[in-house]
Amino acid sequence: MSTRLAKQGRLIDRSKQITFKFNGTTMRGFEGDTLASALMANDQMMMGRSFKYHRPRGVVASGAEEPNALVGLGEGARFEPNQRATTTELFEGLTSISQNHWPNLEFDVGAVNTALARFLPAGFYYKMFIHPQPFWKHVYEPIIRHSAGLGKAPDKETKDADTYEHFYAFADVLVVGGGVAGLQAAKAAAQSGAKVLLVEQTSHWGGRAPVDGGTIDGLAPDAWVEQTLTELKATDNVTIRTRTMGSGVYDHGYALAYERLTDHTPGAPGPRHRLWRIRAKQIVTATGAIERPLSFAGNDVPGVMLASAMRDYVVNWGVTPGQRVIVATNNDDAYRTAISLKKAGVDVLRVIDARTSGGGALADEARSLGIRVDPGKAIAKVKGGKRVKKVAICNQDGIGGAREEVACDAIAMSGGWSPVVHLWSHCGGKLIWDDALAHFRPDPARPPLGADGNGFVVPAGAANGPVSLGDVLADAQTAGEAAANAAGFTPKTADAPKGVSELELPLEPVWLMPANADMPLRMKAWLDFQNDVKVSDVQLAAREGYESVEHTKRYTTLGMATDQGKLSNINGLATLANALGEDIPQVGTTTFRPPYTPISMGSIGGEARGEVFQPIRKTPVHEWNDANGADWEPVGHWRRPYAYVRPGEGVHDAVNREVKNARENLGLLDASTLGKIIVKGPDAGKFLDMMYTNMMSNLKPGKCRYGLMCSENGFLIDDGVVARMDDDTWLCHTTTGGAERIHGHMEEWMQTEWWDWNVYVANVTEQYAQIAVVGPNARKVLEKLGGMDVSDAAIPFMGWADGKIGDFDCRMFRISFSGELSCEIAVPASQGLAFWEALIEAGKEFGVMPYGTEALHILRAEKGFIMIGDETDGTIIPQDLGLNWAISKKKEDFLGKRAQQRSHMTDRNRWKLVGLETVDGSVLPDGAYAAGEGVNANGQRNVIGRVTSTYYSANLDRGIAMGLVLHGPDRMGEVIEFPGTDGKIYKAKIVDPVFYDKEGKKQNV
Amino acid sequence: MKHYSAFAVAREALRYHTGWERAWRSPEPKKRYDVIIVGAGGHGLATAYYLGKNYGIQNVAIIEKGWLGGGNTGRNTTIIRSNYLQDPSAAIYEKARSLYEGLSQDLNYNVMFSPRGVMMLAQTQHEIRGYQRTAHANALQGVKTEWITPERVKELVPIINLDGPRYPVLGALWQERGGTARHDAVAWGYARACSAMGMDIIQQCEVTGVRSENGHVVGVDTTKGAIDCDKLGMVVAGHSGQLAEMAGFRLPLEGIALQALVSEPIKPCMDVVVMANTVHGYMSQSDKGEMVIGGGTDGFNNYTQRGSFHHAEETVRALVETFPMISRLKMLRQWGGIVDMTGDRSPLISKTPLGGCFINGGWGTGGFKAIPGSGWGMAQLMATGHSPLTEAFSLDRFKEGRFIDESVAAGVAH
Amino acid sequence: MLTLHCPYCGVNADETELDAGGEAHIKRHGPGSDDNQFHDYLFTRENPKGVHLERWRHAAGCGKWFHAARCTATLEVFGTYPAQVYEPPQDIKDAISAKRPGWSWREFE
Amino acid sequence: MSDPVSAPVSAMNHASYVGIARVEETGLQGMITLRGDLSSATLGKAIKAATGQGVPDVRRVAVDGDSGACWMSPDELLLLVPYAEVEAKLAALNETLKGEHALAVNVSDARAVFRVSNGPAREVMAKLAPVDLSPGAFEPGEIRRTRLAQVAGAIWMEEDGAFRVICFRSVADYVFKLLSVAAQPGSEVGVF
Repeated sequence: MSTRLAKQGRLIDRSKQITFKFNGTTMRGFEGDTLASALMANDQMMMGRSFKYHRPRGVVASGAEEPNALVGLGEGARFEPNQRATTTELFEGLTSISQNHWPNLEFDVGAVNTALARFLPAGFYYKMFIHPQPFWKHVYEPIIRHSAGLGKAPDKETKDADTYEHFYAFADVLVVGGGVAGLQAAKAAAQSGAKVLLVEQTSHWGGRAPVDGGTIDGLAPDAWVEQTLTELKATDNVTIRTRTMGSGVYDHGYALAYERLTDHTPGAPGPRHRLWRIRAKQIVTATGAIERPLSFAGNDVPGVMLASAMRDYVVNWGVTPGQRVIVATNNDDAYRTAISLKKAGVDVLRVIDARTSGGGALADEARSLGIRVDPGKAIAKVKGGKRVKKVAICNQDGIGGAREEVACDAIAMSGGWSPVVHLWSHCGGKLIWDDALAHFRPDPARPPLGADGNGFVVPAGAANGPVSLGDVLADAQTAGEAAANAAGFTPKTADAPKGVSELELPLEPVWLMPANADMPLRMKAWLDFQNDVKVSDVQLAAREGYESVEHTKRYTTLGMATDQGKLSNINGLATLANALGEDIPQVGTTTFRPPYTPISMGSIGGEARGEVFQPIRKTPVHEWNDANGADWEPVGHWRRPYAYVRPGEGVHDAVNREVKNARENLGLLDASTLGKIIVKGPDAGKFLDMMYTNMMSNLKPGKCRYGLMCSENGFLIDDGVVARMDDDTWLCHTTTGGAERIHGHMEEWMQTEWWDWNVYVANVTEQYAQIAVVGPNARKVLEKLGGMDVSDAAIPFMGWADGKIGDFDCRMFRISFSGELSCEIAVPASQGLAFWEALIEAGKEFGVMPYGTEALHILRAEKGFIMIGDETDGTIIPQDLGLNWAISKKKEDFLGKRAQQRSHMTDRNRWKLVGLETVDGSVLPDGAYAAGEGVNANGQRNVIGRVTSTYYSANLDRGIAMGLVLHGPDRMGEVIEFPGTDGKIYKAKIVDPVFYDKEGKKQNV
Repeated sequence: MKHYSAFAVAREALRYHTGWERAWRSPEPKKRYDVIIVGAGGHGLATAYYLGKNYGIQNVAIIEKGWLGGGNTGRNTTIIRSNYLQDPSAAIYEKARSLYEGLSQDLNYNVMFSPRGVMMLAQTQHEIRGYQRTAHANALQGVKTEWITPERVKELVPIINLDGPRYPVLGALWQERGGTARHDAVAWGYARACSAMGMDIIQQCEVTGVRSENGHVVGVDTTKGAIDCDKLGMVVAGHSGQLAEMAGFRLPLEGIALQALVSEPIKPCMDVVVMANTVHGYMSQSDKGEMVIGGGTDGFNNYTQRGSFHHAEETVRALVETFPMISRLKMLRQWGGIVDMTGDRSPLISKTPLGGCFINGGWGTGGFKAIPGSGWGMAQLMATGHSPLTEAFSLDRFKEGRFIDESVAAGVAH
Repeated sequence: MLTLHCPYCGVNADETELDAGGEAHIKRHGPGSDDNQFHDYLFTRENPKGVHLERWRHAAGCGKWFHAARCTATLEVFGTYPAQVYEPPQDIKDAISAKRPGWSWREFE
Repeated sequence: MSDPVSAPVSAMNHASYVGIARVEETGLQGMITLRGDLSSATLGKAIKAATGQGVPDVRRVAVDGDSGACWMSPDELLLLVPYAEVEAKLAALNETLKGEHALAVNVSDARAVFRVSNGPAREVMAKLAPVDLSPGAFEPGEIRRTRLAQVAGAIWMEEDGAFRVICFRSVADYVFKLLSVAAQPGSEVGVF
C-alpha cells in the first residue's frame, strides 16, 4: 500500500493538516502536499481510467508531465475537468473526482474494452463501422464519443465565478524555469545589468537538485537555492515569479507566461489567472528534463512509476507508493531512488539494471545499503490489475522467457532523460540527436530566429543536455552570459558555482524490455498511458505504411493526449525507428506546439468578458434612449434604437407608429452615429473629386450634395451628404459603419498615393450630437425654441447654416433621408442630451416621437432611397442602382472608374434596381430570389433577381420592396415570382422604386 | 487491396494484426505518366482518384514534397457544409458534401463523416437578412438549409448563452446534413484507393522545376529526377505561387497564416458545429472530446505555419462569451497553416497560361469541406477540358470583374 | 507576433497596434490602362517566400503608413521606411543585401 | 443654483472608482486637433499663444494644468485649453494661421479624459496597453498613442506618477469599466 512516511517531506508542513475530498471520501493531507501526494498518503494509488481501454491508472509522474492522474476539480461555477493531481496544490476543502469511468472508478463498464483490446488496435475505427452508411452517425459515433472524451463537461449553464487578466511585460532576458540552472542563468544574466524576468511553474524554487542531492559550492542544494534567491530578490533588475509557467514562445521574442494566482486559494480576491504577454530580447529555457518510462509489459499498472517521481514523493512529500519496491533502469540515476527509499525505511527488493555492466558509484552505494542489483536483467511482465502484485523478471537480451517471479507492490522505472525542448522548438528551433545520452537536445546551430535574424532562445542546464550537477550549473552560467550578451549587455564573466555529484556511468538505450519481447508482451507494453498506445500499435502503423512520424502519431494517437507526449514521444519514435529499420534522427520528431501545458480559456480571453467583452459605443442620447424603451440594435460597435417600444406595445406596432408619426407630425432621430469628416486644404476639392464618383469641387459654400464612394475595385462602399464649409473646407458625412473606415480610406490614399497634395483630414464624428428633426411640424418646433431663422428662404433644401436654436449653438443641414421636411441639427456632444430633451419637451404639442432605425429604413424605402448594406453588399456598382446621375461624366478619374469599365461591369445583363409590389399587398420575404426558367448546368434553378429591402409600409398599408432584377427597368409592370422558404410563391410586380410622394414635394417646403 | 471490415479486423486480431498490408505503396517515380498531380493533400489525391474512377486515367503520379495529407488537410477544423450564397460555390460545396455522405463506403475507409449539423448564428439584424437571403438561395440551389429560432438553437446547443450582454442570438441558418469528418482519414482513404488503382504516390519528393515545350507542359524536375507527363495539375494550397512561378505565370494569390486550436477532451457536450461570425469564432467537438476551435487569419504574408497569438485570443474571447462553460476548459494545443487567398476569397480551379497545366488552389480558409467536389470537378476539367462545377472559378474572372464573393451575406468561408 | 519600428513616431510597435496593408510600391493604374495592367495592379501579387516589401499602418499609434522589408519565411525584418517613396531607400536595400545576398523583388535588387 | 438646460456634461460626468488605484473621469477639457507643418514658425507662435507651450518633440507632452500641447503624429498636435475658452482659442488660432496650410478643429466633446492615480497606476495601464511602462522606459513628459484593450487611446504620465488617459467619447464607458476591472482589489502585480 502507499502511505505517508514517518519522517521526510521537505515541502510539507506536518503541523498544518488539510481536509479534502476525493470521489466523496474525506481525506487528510498537509500544507505543501499536491493532490497526488495527498492521495497516495491515503493509499489512493488508482486515480483514473485510461482513454481508450478504460484501464486503471495510477500516478506515474510528479509534475507537469503527468498523463494519468487527472481529476475533475472543484464544484459548480468553479468546476474544472482534467486537472493534473501532480500540479494541484492541496488546499482546505478541495473536492475532486476521478474521470472516464461509469459507474465508478473501481468498477467501470468501459473496462470491457480492455478485454477487447486485441480487437481494437491502432486505427481500428478506420477499418470498421463502414456499413451500413447511416450507422456511423447514429450508432457507432455516439458510442465512440461517449467512451472517449476524458473529463466531465462543466454544467451547460456554468458561468465561471472567477476573473482573468493580461499583463504586458518587457524584459531583456526572460528565464523560464526556477531550478538551479534557471536561478544561476538569471543571476549570470542579471550581473550584466540586463533586466531579467525569472518564472517558475511550481510554488517552490530549486527544481530537482534538492531531491537529487550533491553539493553546490560546498552547500547542500537547498541552502544554495535559498542563498541565490536572496541575492536575486535583492537585485533591482530582477523580477521573479512562482506559479508562473512559460507556456509558449512566439515570433519576435514574444512569450506567454501563465500565472496561477488563486488556484490554491479559491475565492480569494483578484483574478484567478494572469496571462503575461512578454516581449523579451532573449529567452533562456532552463526547463529541465523529463524522465522516460521503460517499455515492458504491464508498465501501465498502478504502482509502476517513474523512478525520479517516486524519489520526489519520498523526499518532498514523505509518501511512498509501496512497501516492497523494485527498481528497473538502464542508467545510474535510478539508483538514487533505490537509495532514498531504502534510507526512508522502504524495502527495496532489487534493482533490475538492463546494462550487463551494472551501475557505477551509485550502484555501489546501493549495494552497500544491502540492495540487491541484477545486471543484464529486465522486467518481462507486471502482474496485477488495479495495483502491482508481482513482476516476472527475465534477461534483457531475449524474448522474455526463463522468468523469475517476485512479489512487490511498486515499481520504479527509468529509461533515461529527455531535455524539455518545447519552448526552444515552438518558434522553429531545431534539435539534434545525442547518441551518448540517447535524447534530442537543442541544436545550437539552428535556434529560433528573431526579428533581427539572430537566435533569441538559449537553452540552459538539463534542458540543453547536461546531466551532472556540475555540468548543469556551468551550462547555466554560460547561457545566462550568452543571453545577456545577445541582449546587448556586457556580461561579467564569472566562474559557475561548483556542483559536485556522484559520477555516473553512461546509460544504455533500452526501447523495449526485454529487447526482443514477443508479440503478447509487446501488446501489453505501453508507450502512451493516457491514450493507450502500445509498442505493437506503433509497429502496426509502420507495417501499414504510416511511416512518417506524423502519420504514426495521427494513426495511433501517440502523444496526442493531454500531456502531448511528454512521456511517450521519444519511446514512440525509437519504436517506430526500429520498426522501419532507420535511425531515430532520420525519423525525426513531431512538431512542438504551444502551450507547454494546457492553459485556461479564461486566461486567454483575459478581462474581455461580460460588460467589457467588446466596447459598446454610446451616443450622448444613449442613456435617454435606454430609459425610453429603446429596443437595441447593434450597428458595428454602436447600439442604436431599432424602435422605441412603449409599455404594452409590440416592437412592430412601435415601428408602424413611428413611421406614420414622422410623416404626419414630428419625428426625432438620434443620428449622432453618422460619420463626420472634415477635409481641408488647397487640394481638398481635387482630393474629394477622386474620393467620390460625383463632382465635389464645384459645390458652393453653404450647400450640400449627396455623394457616392466606390472602392478602387468599382464597388459602392459608402454614401452620404457632403457640405462645403468654405473655400478650402468640406464636411463629409458617412454612414454609421463608415466613419472610421472612410476616414482610414481617405488617410490611406492621401498618405500613400497623393502625398504631395495639400490636404488634411480630421474625423469629428463624436464631437457632435446630430439630431434629425423630421416631419410637417419640424419647422414649428424649431421656431418655438427660437434662435436662427429656419425658413425655407434662410435655409433652402440642401442648404446648411450655423446658428443657435434656443440656447444651443448648432449647425443645421436641410437634408432629408425620409422625404419629409427635415433638418439635421448638430450640437456639441456634451450638450446633445440637453438639446434632445429640449426638442422632446417643446415638441409635445406637435406630437413629437423619437423613431428608430427600422422606421428610418422604412421611410427611406418608401422614397426609394438606397441604403448601404441593404441595396449594396460589396458586389454592387452605382450603375446597378440607377445612380448614374451621381457619377460625374466630366471627371477623367475617380476611385472605381477604371474598374467599372471592365466587361462584367458594363454587361447589360447585370441586375438593376427596381421597386417591387406584391400583387396581394403582402410583404415579400427578405432576401428572396426571383426564379427564372429552367436550371443551370449544375442543376440549380436559374434566378433573375432578388429582394434587397422589403417592409410593411404603414403609410401605404401594404408591403413595399426594392430589388435587383435582370433588365428590371425595361420590364415595368411585369409580374415575377419569388419562391419563399415557407413553400409559398410570392408574385410581385416590377414598379418604380419611389413609392411615396414621387414629386418630392414634402421635403421641399 | 485487402478489404476493410469488422470481420477483417477480427480475423487479423487472431494473428496479432501481423497480416495487414500497406495502405499505400511508396514507389520510385517512373519516367513518364499521363498525368502528374503535384501535392498529395486532400484536393490532389481526390483529383487523382476521380481521374481514375470517372475517366479511367490511372497512369498517374501524385508528387508530395513532404508526407501525404501533411498540409492544410491535416491542419484544419474539419467542418463540412454547403450553405453558400453564390451559385458556383453552392454547386461545388454541395457536390462535395453529397460525396462525403458515401465516401467511407466508396473508399472502403472510414472517414467518419458525421452529418451532425452546422449552425451559423445570426446576432445582428444585418446577419438575419444575410442568412435569410442565403436560405432562399439555397432552396433554389438544391441545398437543404433552414432558418431556425433562438429556442431551437438552444435545444440543439444546450451550452450556448443565448443572450450574451453584447450580442443576443436572434436565430441561425441551419444545415442539418453539414458536419465534420476525420481529416487525416480523408487523405489516407483517397491515397489507399489511388494506390490500389496503380497510381504512384511519391512522398518526400519536391518539384524543382516545370518543363514545357512550345507553350505546353512536358514534365517536371524533382528532387527524385525528371518526370515526364502530358498533363500537370498543381494542387499545393499555400505554395501555389511558388509553383506557378516555376511554370512561368503568376497568380492572384497571397499566402497567409490561419490558426486553429483544441481544448483538452471532455465528455460530449455539443453535438453540432456552431459558427458565430459577428464575434468571429466557431467551434465543434471532436469524437475524441476536444473542443475544436477555428482562429482568425493574419493580414500579412507568412510562410512559417505559425500565426500571431492575438488572433487565437480574439477567437477564444468570443467563444467564452458565446459558450461560458468553456471558460475553465484548457487550451491543449494551437497550430497554424498557410492558406492562399484570392482577390475574392473564392478558389481557383482553372486552366493556366501554360498548355496542359491546371491549377487548383486559393481555397483560403475553407478547403477541407470541398475536397471531394474539388477533386471531382478538377478531374473533369483535366480529363475533358471543361467542367460546369469549376467553370466560374477560372483565372480570367478577375480581369472581367466577375467575382464570386461569399462575404456579402456575412458568411465566412470557414 | 511581429514588432515593427514605426519610422514616424519611433515606437517599436506591437503587431496589435498595426494594420497590415499588403504589397508595397504598387503603381496605380486608372482610366486609360489596359485590362492586363489593371488586373495586375489590383490582383497580381508577388507573394514571395522570402524577401518582401509591404505596407503597414501604425493604426493604434500615430496613424501613419510606412513600409517594411521583411522575410516571409523567417519573419526577419530588414528595416522600415516611410511610405512616401517609389522604391526602397538604399540603406534598406543594403540591409537586405547584407542578409540575403543576391535578393531581388520585382524590379528592385 | 441649477445649471441652464444647455449646460455641457462630460461623457462620464466625473465617474470614479477606487480599487488598487483610483480611476476618475476628469470632466470637460478643451481640446483642439491641430494639423499642419510642425516646423512652421507661425504655427509655433499660434500654439504658444493658445497654450503657453512650445511645439512638443516627438512623443512628448508639454502640459500645465488644463493647458498644453501633445504630440500626436508628425503633422498633428492635440492642444489642451480650458473648456470655456476653446472656441475663442480656436478662433485666435485660425486667425494666426490664415494663409498657412493647416487644420484646427474643436474636439473637446469628441473625447473623454481619465486620471489613474493613488496606487500602482503603471501596472493598471500595463494590463491594457502593449507598451513598456516600467520606470525608466516610460516617464512623465512622454505620450504614447496606443491600444487600451480593444480601443485606441493616448496616455501620458504626470509628475506624481498618475496617468492621464484620453479616449473617444463613445467608448468612455467601456474605458472606464476597463480601467476599473484592471484596478480591481487583489490584482496588484507587484513588479513596478
